[in-house]
Amino acid sequence: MSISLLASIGGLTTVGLYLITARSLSRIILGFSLLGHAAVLSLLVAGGPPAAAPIAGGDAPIANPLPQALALTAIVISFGLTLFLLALAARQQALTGDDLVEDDLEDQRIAASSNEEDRSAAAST
Amino acid sequence: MIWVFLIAHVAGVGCAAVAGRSGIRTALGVAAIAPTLTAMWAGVSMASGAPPTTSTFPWVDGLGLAFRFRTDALAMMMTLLVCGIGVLVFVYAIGYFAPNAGGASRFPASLLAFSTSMLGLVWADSAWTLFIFWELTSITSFLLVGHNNTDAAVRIAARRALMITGGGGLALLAGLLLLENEAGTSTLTDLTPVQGSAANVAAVLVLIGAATKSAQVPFHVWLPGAMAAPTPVSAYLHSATMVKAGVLLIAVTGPAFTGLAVWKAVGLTFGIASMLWGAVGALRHRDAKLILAWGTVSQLGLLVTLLSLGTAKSIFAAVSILFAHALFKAALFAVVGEIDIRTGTRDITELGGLHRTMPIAFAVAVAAGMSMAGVPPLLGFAAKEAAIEAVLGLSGFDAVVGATAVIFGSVLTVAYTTRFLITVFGPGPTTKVAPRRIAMTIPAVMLAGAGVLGFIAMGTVNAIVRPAAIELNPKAEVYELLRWPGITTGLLTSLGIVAVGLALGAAIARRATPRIPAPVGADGADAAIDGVLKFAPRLTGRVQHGSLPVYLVTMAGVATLAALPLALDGSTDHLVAWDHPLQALLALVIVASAIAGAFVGSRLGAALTLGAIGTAMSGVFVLHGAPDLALTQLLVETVIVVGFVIGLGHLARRFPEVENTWRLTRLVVSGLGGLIIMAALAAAGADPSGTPPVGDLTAGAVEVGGGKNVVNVILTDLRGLDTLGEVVVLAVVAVGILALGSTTAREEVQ
Amino acid sequence: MTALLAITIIAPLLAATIGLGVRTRTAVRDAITIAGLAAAAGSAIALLVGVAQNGTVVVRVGGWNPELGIVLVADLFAALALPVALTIVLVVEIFAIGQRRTAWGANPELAGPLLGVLTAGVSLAFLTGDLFTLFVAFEMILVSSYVLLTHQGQRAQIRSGMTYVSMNLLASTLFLFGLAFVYAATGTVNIALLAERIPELSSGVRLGIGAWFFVVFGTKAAVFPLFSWLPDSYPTAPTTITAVFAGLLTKIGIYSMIRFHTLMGMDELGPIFLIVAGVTMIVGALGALAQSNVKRILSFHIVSQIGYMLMGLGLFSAAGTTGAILFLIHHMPVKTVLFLVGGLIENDQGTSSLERSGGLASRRPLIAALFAVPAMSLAGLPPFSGFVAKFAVISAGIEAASTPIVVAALLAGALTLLSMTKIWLGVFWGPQNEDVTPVPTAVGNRRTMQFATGLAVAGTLTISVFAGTLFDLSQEAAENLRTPTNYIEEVQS
Amino acid sequence: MILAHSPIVQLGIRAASPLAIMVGVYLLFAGHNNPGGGFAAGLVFGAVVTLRTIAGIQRPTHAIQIIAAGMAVVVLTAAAPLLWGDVLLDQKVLSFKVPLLGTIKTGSALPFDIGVTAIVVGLVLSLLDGLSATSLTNSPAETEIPS
Repeated sequence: MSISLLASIGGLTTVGLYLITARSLSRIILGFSLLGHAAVLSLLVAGGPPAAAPIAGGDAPIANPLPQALALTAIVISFGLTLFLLALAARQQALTGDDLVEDDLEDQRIAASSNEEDRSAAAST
Repeated sequence: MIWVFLIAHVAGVGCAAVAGRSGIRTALGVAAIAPTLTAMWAGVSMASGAPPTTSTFPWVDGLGLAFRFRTDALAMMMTLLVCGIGVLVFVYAIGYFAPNAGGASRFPASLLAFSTSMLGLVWADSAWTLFIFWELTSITSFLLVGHNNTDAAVRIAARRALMITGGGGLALLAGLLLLENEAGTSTLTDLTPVQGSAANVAAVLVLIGAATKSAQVPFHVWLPGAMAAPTPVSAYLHSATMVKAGVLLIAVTGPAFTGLAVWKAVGLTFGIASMLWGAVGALRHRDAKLILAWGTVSQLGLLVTLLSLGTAKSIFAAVSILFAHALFKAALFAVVGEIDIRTGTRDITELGGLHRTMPIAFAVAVAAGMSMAGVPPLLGFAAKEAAIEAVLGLSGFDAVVGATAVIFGSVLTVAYTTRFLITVFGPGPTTKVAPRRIAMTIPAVMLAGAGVLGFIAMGTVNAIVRPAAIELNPKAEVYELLRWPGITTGLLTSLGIVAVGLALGAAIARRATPRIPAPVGADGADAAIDGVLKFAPRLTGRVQHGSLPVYLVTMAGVATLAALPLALDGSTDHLVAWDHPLQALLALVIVASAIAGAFVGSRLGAALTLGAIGTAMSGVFVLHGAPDLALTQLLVETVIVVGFVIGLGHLARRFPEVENTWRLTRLVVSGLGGLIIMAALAAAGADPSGTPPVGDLTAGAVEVGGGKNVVNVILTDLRGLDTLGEVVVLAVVAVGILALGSTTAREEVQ
Repeated sequence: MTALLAITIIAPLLAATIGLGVRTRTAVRDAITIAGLAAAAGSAIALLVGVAQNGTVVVRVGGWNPELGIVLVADLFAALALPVALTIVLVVEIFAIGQRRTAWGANPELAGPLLGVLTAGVSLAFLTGDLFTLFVAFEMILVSSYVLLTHQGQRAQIRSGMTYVSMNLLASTLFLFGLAFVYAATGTVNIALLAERIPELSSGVRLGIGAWFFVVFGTKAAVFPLFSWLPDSYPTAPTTITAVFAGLLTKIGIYSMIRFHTLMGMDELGPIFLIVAGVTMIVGALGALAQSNVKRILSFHIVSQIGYMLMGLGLFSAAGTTGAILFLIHHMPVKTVLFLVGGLIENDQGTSSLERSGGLASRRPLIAALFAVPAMSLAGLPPFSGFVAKFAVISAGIEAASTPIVVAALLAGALTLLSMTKIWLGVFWGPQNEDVTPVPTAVGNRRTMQFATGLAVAGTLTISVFAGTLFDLSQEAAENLRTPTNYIEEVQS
Repeated sequence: MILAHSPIVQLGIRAASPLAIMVGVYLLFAGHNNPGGGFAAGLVFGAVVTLRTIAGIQRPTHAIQIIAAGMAVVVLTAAAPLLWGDVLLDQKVLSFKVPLLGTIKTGSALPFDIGVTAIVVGLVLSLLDGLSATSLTNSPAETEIPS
């Protein structure tokens, strides 16, 4: 296995994970694109070392075609999902004028209500 | 036969629900049919001495779950009580409810549903059959207790009852599972003594289950609250039937557990504590119904005590008292309900002089009360006498504890009975009463009359009770209930108990009870439930805080942990620096662009780095011998960048400044994640246990697939199903984008 | 027989395609959707009968051998789960036809076709004998669920949609990494071949792969601490959509886990599974108790109940796996029904908030009855299917002498009972809230909706009645999974 | 936008379109033997449509119809073998002569690939439509909502 490729995968994953944990949806989309690249590269690396393109009829030994096919499917699917995330971001922007991820209101209400109880309990003692 | 009657009951539930449309009284009448028939059948078959039958209906064989019933003497005795008293309670309820009362469909059907569950419970011959009906009685009684549910206190009481009995049900489930494991059978009549630590745990769990149902201290707290139910329910469930389920459970599992010290110790603790604390409660309260409820706790404590002692005679006594108690307690509840309806109150400080205005009720109360106190010439006397004899016949530690507790408890029983009778019916301000409702009077008279009749026809009672006791302990056949035991220690003790109890009761009755005692325990149980309800949001607020970045970091962290065993298993032999020098260069471009993309502040810049990475990726693909991937990657990248531009074109050029307090956590988790993926991939490929069939794939592609581009043949043929799924995904994405877009467009038009 | 497998995938897909083409012509679209789903469900039932009698059916898609191509494998486990899942979608589609428009009114014409795609994905996920195809099937299911959840474009939906999409997208990426690990280590993605080759790997690689896929499937299944997407997203979608999600989505995750981790012999991971299972059931149940909205309570219960299935799996015993399978089968319809009833409640009083409802039992006794049966089943009360399932799992736990998890399961049972009581007291009992003027959140034919719900309740009762047969089948399926050689031979022969 | 309604750009794009379409067709047919295939072809067609839309030559319409048609082709190709009793996605290889392109050996993979192409084109169209690419081409004065 090529350390260069492994390093690319590691780098893409690191930056991808860092970006998807951001608040801005455009960063999140970017992050998922990078993670998608990392996953595709992983599939390719898992399939073995480079060789000639898998077109039958040549003399040279060919590269393992299966991971290429899998990677192609993966690329297409992550392509589709990236586009969908873009549409979500556009919709969010139409609704709020921005593309920031919001926190869940009901969750916050529940967390807040229990905090209030804590405070009132502390006050009463 | 068992099935006929069970089905009749179930059908009755449906009919009663329908009949509710023509009023509650009609529905009650309809509901009474099945119990009447069943009671008659039980009477006839007992009189004719029909041999016991069993009947099994398989359900889940693999788990040993089946409906297995038996009609032995114990079951028939309980049938007589459940259905006989059941019929009387239905009649009583006809008087209790106004003709136009609400819940006409609900109440009779629920009551009959409860009756059905109880019937199944007493017939059960399998621990699981018993458990199934046990839980059903919890549910149906929940519905009955909560009948007047617009009242918040009623809802709380119903919830408390359900949670305590339901919780006990879970303990029972575990206990019975352990018992089945140890005993090797779930057939109750086949149980043999078990030993060992698992058996001890099982014994305690079963006792806890029984204690919750039979309202044993400290689980008794639901029973007084359950008095919020309409009185027919109290008379039926909380005196004669449901609370007896726990006692019955102790009785039928006794053969397995009697040898265990812990069984006896825990059982006696429950029993004695309940007997005494229940009696104290009955002396403290001033709501007549609550007095009876606490009296029930005490009486159930006596039953549990006697069963836990486990001698043949104490079991015989327990069965006898169980029988007598069902009759007299139902009668007493019926009287209290009548008083409640006719005077509008159950507070003993407001009641008085009812012996004049409600003479029949008075007679019933005296007859039933004397039976409860164990005064001749009533059935309760003979049963109590058997209990006294049983504890006096013990030896050693049992004798000291058992005899003291039972005698002391009996004194208190006489005392609270006396107090009840004096304060309600004795001298005092004469309370105004409404006209008599005959449907309420008849059942009360019949129930109290049964106590008298039972004493006269002691032979018949013996014919019912004795075989039942023998089912539990064959040695019980030497005992019988006696009208006159002769001058024995037992009789003298009994007389002493009555005398002391009368004096005590009369003395307490004269004292005013100024305040309503606090519901000790009930508020504790509610506080526990509320505590859980309060703890829940606190914990949930921590776990489910609603912030996506935190969720994602958590997930990345968990994944990193999961890959640890992989990464730690790595070998480095198969690693090379690069397959081709250009590869290293491209890797550098990819990583550098990625890092730039993370820190670039403008959206356009970010999109451009994405483009750069995509192009470099294509280069890697070309080097790797994957031209299809390279081509696709380039095209895809173009569309995505275009999408970025048109989709987010309205946004500000620069990313918004967001408060970012935990960038370090993100960095650490991401960095570890990247490292671990690298290490894991390297480790996974270190020593493959199989090789990809490259040659076969190529041959297959050319010969069968008819194409030279193996990747394409794989996509359209070998793995065409994947491609099918993939394009469906694209189609759905397109639909989704259009839907979101059209929503926005519509809003803009508006 | 082999055609039946294909029909369960193709029929809903075809219906979705045609439905998309004629989406504005309501009657035609509905008829076609129903026909497609009914064909799939019918085939699945026929398949179950066939598999139960004659054993596993294997289809080599395109005629390729498992080494090269994709196989579909209808073993007993798949054949058991499939009809239940497909019937659920069919019933919900009937409900959806009754519930013509939601309050937001946007794009109801898309729901049918999208449900069709989702169904095809579910069939494919159950039947596939190939790990990569499982990934594709997941994506089919997920992408239709993304669109179903967000296509009405409401703010709450977009907000929760982002959480839902992002978390699942990360999980999908992890799935791809997992596939890379597996392929690097074994050179195949065929499940039968993997069952052969993964046990030969060194223990670190083997367990690492097992743990990795636990995270991947665990996110779909919503186990602790990866469940956060579920309670945030489910309550925001319209009833019919949530009902399908609730019934199917997490169960696909747990289904995949049962298949993968038993066939690959990951028994050593048992203790970790059990710890996660215990925490999941307790945290889920407590989460449910914290909520004051029917849909949110029910959503958290999904999490809690997943814990039971995971417990059955984590015991890694024949009895445990049987329990997990039985629980899976029971839980799919019960959860769906509860959400449908939640929809009926919401339609009736204009809200599913506990604080703003009350007294429904006397006003709408039918709804109360429709709620009571599945609620008791969910709480594990006899004689309903939930009791049998819970009984199977707990008795397996006792058999394995795993005391802590049994205690956790019992405790979670009590908490579940309490939260069902909470709904009952809040919605069905008590005084009717006079302040609230019911604004129906959906317009449509109430009778159709009640009919569909009733049908589903009848379905859960049927499962209760035939629990014995289902248990026997689950047991056989579990034994098959626990002896991978059978599966391997069947696929390769 | 820079491109919007510029006659020179429009002319350029109009002229380039047929060429690009030919590239797409080539990719579609060559895919079985050389790099290419339905997906790549679809993206090339998609690029044409994108340019034409941004330049204001055409509007991105009928996306759903194209997708439904593409899906129908794909699904029916996959399911067709069931009708004559074969398994799902079974291949039928045919060879026939076409002027210009020579002998084409192809099979059910071809309609399958055509369906894929249609879906990809539909996706690009929906992207342009859903993200309202057309609004970018309009001058700000036209889209500005009077406040």
